[in-house]
Amino acid sequence: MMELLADRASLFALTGAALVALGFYGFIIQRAPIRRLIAFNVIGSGIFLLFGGASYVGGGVDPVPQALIITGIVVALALTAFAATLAVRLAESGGDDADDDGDDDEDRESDR
Amino acid sequence: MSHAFDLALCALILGAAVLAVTGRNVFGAIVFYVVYGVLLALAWLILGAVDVALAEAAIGAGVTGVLLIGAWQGLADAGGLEDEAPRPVFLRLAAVAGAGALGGLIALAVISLPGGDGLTLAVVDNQDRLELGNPVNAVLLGFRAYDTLLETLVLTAALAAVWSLTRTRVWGGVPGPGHVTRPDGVMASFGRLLPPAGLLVAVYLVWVGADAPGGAFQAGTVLAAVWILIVLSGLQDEPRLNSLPLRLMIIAGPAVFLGAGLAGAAAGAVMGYPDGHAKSVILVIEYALTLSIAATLALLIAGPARRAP
Amino acid sequence: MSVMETIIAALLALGVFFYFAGTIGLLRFPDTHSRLHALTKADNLGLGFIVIAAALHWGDGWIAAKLALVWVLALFAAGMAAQLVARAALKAEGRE
Amino acid sequence: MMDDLFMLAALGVLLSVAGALIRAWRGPSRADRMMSAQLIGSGGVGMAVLIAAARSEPAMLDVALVLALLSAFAALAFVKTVTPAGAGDPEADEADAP
Repeated sequence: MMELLADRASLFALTGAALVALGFYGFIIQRAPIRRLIAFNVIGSGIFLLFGGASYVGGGVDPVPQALIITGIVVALALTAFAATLAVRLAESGGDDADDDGDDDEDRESDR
Repeated sequence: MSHAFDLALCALILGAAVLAVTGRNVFGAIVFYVVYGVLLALAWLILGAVDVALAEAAIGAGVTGVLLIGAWQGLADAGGLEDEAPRPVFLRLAAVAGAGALGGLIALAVISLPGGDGLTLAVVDNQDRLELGNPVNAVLLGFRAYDTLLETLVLTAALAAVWSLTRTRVWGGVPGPGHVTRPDGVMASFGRLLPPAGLLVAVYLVWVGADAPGGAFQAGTVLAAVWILIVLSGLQDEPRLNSLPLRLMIIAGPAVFLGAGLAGAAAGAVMGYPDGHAKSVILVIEYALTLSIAATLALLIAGPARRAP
Repeated sequence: MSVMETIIAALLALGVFFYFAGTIGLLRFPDTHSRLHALTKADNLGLGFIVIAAALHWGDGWIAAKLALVWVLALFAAGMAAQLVARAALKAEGRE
Repeated sequence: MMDDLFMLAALGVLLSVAGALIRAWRGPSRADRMMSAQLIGSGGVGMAVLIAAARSEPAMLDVALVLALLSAFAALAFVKTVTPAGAGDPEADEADAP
């Protein structure tokens, strides 16, 4: 175990594995849409880190995984934006399609 | 010393992720997620993957925060922010067990991975044929250009999906709440000061991208961030979504990309670059992609139209 | 250790010291506005010393210019954020 | 020798960032959490500069540049949440609003 943590490649890959597990847990347990989005993104970035750590040799990461990870980061952002829009529209309609003016509501939840 | 930093960074990344996933307060979770993005960018820097670090810095630490805070606002206004009903104990236990098993399996797979040189040599040996000094961009726009073409189409499709959630009576209208700020205030001044610097950085990133870390995705994200900043600071409202120039800007990148691929048929290979002119074609594609990615990302963050055109 | 290395080491130590000062202020000060005050002074100075140390390490004009741009951008961002977060905190307190 | 020195400084900044996480966790107000994020963003810029210097890799400074450029974005989005519909300016008086 110790020599695995002493090696940079497997240290980051194992961190990635732990992030995937953590995100998976959050995705199952959480109900609030924003928390689920965050958990889902943690899974994604965990996979990226796993991928990057696994392909780390000597001075750097293999360029092919790097290109795939960049693609993945941008796609993850696009889908997060879609999911966030979906969640907001769902909350606005509140299951009642007739309520078309939900966005004029100025109530805000306090933080504490 | 370097190793101590690696260990501390990984521990902090995990800590920030734990707080982002399980923290009690939703706004706090967003803050931790932004922090997590900054730390991940540093992790990529440590791994020597500067291109990925740039993308993560621009997206994870910059744009995602604005996106999530916007969603937080929308959900708070609609009263759908929090669902406090706790999960039953057996589900929590099952989730812990499942997550533990998943993480353990992946860790086991990582440990048993055979070593190897990967594809680095194959890329470095062949990137001269594209006349690109940056191996990552040689993969993105050369060897795996199909992936990148399809990715830009995924971005466009995601934008179409977001727009499909528009209320019928405001279709083609203006997204966002219509930001108004004090004209001589700090926010408006910031909106005037930062965009020139952001523009400079974006042009620089796409310019050096051929030979050094940078490129269309990183530059496009920085441009999108500049766009969002101008809107947030109330200097310029979002455009109407049914405007033709805007739609053309969104599809310019994929269209030029696809056009270059089809034009390759004339030079001998469909979806291939003409020998000897690969770099000039790639640069044209890259500039068009930068604009399209910037517009698409900025509009994805802005969401569907909310005011009539 | 050459003279230059000693200077760089001293600058780095100062930089880290100011980051710690910012964190301690953030943790120890009693209310939002005084915490803001501790934070914005400290982290700008900390980054400033680190940037000077890095510029001396490279000893290259263009790199020094880029480092200066990094610091100026961070200063702008921190200054603006401090002012606006303070206003937002005041407003939030008024509403609650 | 010099690279160890830069990484030591980076470790120091990382520890101070860890301290700021405690404030982000405790809050109590949203402004406190946002300030911590701001300090961590600034620490991230500093660490990026330090890692670039330790490796003597100028291209890595671009990451510091992007982080510095975008470090205030989340803060900007945050301060708007105290105004109606997140559309205003906390500096504007209520009377100024249209």
